[in-house]
Amino acid sequence: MLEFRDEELLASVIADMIGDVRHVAVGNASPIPATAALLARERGKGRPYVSLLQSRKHNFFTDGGRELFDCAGQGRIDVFFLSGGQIDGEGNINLVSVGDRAKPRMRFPGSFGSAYLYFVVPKVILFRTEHSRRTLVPRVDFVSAPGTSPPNVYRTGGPMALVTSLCVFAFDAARKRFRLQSVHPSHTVDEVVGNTGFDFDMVKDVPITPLPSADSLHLMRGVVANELAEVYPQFASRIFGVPSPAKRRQSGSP
Amino acid sequence: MLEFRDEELLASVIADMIGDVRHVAVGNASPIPATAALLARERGKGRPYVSLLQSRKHNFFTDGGRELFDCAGQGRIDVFFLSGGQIDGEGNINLVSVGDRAKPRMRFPGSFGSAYLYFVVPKVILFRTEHSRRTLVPRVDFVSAPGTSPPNVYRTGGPMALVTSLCVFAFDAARKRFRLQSVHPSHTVDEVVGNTGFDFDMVKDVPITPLPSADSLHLMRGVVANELAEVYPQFASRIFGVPSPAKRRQSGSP
Amino acid sequence: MPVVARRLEDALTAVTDGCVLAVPRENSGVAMAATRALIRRGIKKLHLIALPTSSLQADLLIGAGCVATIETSAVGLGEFGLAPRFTAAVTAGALTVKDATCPALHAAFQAAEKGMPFIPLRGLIGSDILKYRDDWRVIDNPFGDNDPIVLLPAIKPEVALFHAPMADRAGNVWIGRQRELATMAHASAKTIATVEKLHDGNLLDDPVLAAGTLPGFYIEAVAVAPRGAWPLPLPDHYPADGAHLTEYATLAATTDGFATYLDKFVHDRHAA
Amino acid sequence: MPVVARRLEDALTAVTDGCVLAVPRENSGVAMAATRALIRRGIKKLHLIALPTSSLQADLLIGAGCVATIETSAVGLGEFGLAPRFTAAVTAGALTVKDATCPALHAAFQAAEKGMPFIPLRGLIGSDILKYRDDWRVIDNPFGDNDPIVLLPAIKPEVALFHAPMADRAGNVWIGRQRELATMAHASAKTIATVEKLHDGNLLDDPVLAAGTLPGFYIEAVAVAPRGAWPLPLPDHYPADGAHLTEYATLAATTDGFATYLDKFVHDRHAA
Repeated sequence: MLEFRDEELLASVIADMIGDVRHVAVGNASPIPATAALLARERGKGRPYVSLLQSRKHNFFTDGGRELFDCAGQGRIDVFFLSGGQIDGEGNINLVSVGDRAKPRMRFPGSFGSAYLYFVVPKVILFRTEHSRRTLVPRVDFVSAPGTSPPNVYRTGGPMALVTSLCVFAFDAARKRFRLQSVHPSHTVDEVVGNTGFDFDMVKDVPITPLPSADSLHLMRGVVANELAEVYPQFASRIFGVPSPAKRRQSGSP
Repeated sequence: MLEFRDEELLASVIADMIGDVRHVAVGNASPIPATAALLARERGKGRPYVSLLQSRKHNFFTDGGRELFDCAGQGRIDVFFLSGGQIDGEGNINLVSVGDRAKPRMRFPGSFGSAYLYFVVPKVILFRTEHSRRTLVPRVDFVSAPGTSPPNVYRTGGPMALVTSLCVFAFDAARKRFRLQSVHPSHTVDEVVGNTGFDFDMVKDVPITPLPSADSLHLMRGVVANELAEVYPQFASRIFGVPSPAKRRQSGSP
Repeated sequence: MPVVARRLEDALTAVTDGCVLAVPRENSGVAMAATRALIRRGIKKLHLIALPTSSLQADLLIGAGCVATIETSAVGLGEFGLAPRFTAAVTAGALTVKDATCPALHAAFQAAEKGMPFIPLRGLIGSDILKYRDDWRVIDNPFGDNDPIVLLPAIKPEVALFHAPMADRAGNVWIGRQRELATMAHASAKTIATVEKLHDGNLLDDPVLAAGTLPGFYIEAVAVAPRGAWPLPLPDHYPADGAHLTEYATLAATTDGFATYLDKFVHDRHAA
Repeated sequence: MPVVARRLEDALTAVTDGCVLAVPRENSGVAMAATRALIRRGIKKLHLIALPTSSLQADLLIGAGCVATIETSAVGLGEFGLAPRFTAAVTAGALTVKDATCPALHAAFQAAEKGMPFIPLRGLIGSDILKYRDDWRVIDNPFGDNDPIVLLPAIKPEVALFHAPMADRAGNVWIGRQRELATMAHASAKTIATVEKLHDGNLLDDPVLAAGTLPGFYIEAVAVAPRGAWPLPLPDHYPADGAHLTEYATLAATTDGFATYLDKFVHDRHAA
């Protein structure tokens, strides 16, 4: 059996979810989704187009900060990643606060673009490595963006899955519930149940999350790792052993 | 008495109307309004700011064709010039067609930005040299932009005057009527009445249009003429005797 | 991924009969060489949308019988007078004109760019432009009090077509200050650009050039067409060919003269 | 006409107590030197609007007691963690936060830019963001059928403040790809820019530079502030100072530590 790291497993799983699409965008501070997107691109021989929003080089935007959202509104972003300080069983995400909103116990940075992108990006992959009853809750304290909407509300996108350090949940918008799709190797269904604050659907024999193929590992550890190092040097060094680059020359300035 | 050309008189009259404002914009193919705006700027020692939309050099726009309209919507254009294939006594202008709209007798190019700018530019000066019953009509056949609006309609701008080859009409929005403000030298009130298709108000002794001052003529024939020659070389040559420039070098290209 | 076409004609395959085609105003980079190629191909029933006006391009296409409907704020030849074929078609009742006003077209393209179904615009109320646009709506401003305001539906063309100074082999197109070309591309399903020349290297790699670049992500096809805006101007590159436009205005004043113009300047491949 | 101020402080006179102040996101050119100058002046009760998020700038101003209200989609230090003073102020109930979402702020600034009273935005329905925004409205899309859509009122700040690579003596400011800075300036009554350096000549004279230039027409004042975004990045010029931001995150975790930071890096003029 192949040796691999947890991060490689997660990236491989996410790359499989991305599927055959035109454009994947990855937000800031998301090295594992970025790895997945770049892996999908390598496997697809250049398709999908990958935008890493944290990188000047790896995105094409020239119309200011609005272009990401305009692009999504045009239907030109097929896959995006969101997370949440809290995520609940109906796919609602909370990026704002815990406790009473006027004087909350905890305050997160804020909703960013989630309240829009969750509605207009066809495949939103929720990604939260911490799998605990603190993060996966029965009901979020603040809905930054709802998991589902009434049928008359314009919505061309939404959650397709939730990937954690323990497992993969698929989201069923019609049932407004997650279904345990697979449990990562060396973890158990009981562990998932014990650490999940929300109810979810489950078949009798939950499969093990598919392991990364030799080909995927080869790509991740080679071309993908080198691309990643431009944007996530520490991650690329730690996971894939890419040597830390010398402090890069500043690109040309006028 | 000073010698001057009709064009110099009209430009001088319009420069007086512009008054103490921040920004005058002049549309395409408007050499006399452009002369007036540049004269106003010289007399105001650099104020108002003058944008000549026909000129790459004499306007600052870098946000595409929308910026003129956005700028006006922001309240950042104080004076603009409009004309009309037909203009009527209520200040309505027609830039579209004469006769039945489905199969008109005449078709003009179209309304351009008039249906917006007429509403949001505080001082719109109507300028139409042809003073005839063909152009100044009782009622326009097509309203590209109305002269007045009901009190509940958002409107921060509108017509202040109509300048023709014969006279100056001031516009009274409350009365929805023009008032004959002055008749140009060597023309008569009877001539104005005879050639105007709409009713207008008039005092008993209509003054003669104020003649351009020696200072204004000096400025127009000097610095203004030279500035104009960049944009309207034929006009500057014909009226002010500016030598036609050699075919100008194309400005730098990437 | 954008295709850098070897032949101009190959870049234009997305422009089909009946297509909703967006084109820029006369001084923003009009793809005139491409327009002549479309006329040679015999394109029909275009729904032409000018952002926000057009001149020779619309007049040629209308005269050549390629246009069923035009949405525009104006069609004219500027200092060279009225647009003769446009004027003739309208007075003959042979063309559907959706009259607009410049900022309405800019705003409606921006609505599509932003994925909004509509966008409001001040002005217009009391005009016959509004009266004849049954696709526009007036609502009472929900933030105001008895404050009517016009809502315009988003304009989502099938294809945008323009001419620009240069592109690179990744399909990035340098548009400079003509930001409406970016909006046009964002709003349109597909965008085709002709360019004066190919730029070596990637336009997005240089921050100064990148500031004026429309990314290839939005581009369907690019073709090189030197002096491809002729006889219209390309800003900062070449002015309008006034002598030619004068000749056009004279010839196009009659149907026979217009046919002569087409023979000489459109169907004669060497001239195009 | 814009003023090119000799001292940074002189350029900031339009930023007064209680001012509605617009600032850009952390990687678009944040005027940090100017921010420190405002804190030194003891500015109070700012209504801060982030386009669309903020990081160190908001956290510093909040910690120093300069902010009454903030409208933003997020305040955080990114890879350096939560924004400690923002978090402390919110959990203490000492700051009014108008939570938004990024495209809502972009759209609301564009509404002001276009002189529109409001602008629609998809999404948001069913979120608590919408629930707590009593200044937003939901209407039934007049072009749809039982199709609710959110309308956002235009955001018209009194002052916009940002940092850019360069300006010329006419007050034209080169902003490159950071087009939201142009929108911010268009939407705001007054705009103040700090820049790395002055450019000789006029930025609008060169078509390539002009494509990335915000015209001086919109600018109230410019001041030269070398490394004026430090310790935040200036795109294509310098990266974030990660070591400094780590130090900030550590110090600002406590009120005492934050006071130490202010003493050392804000009130000490040599350090600023």
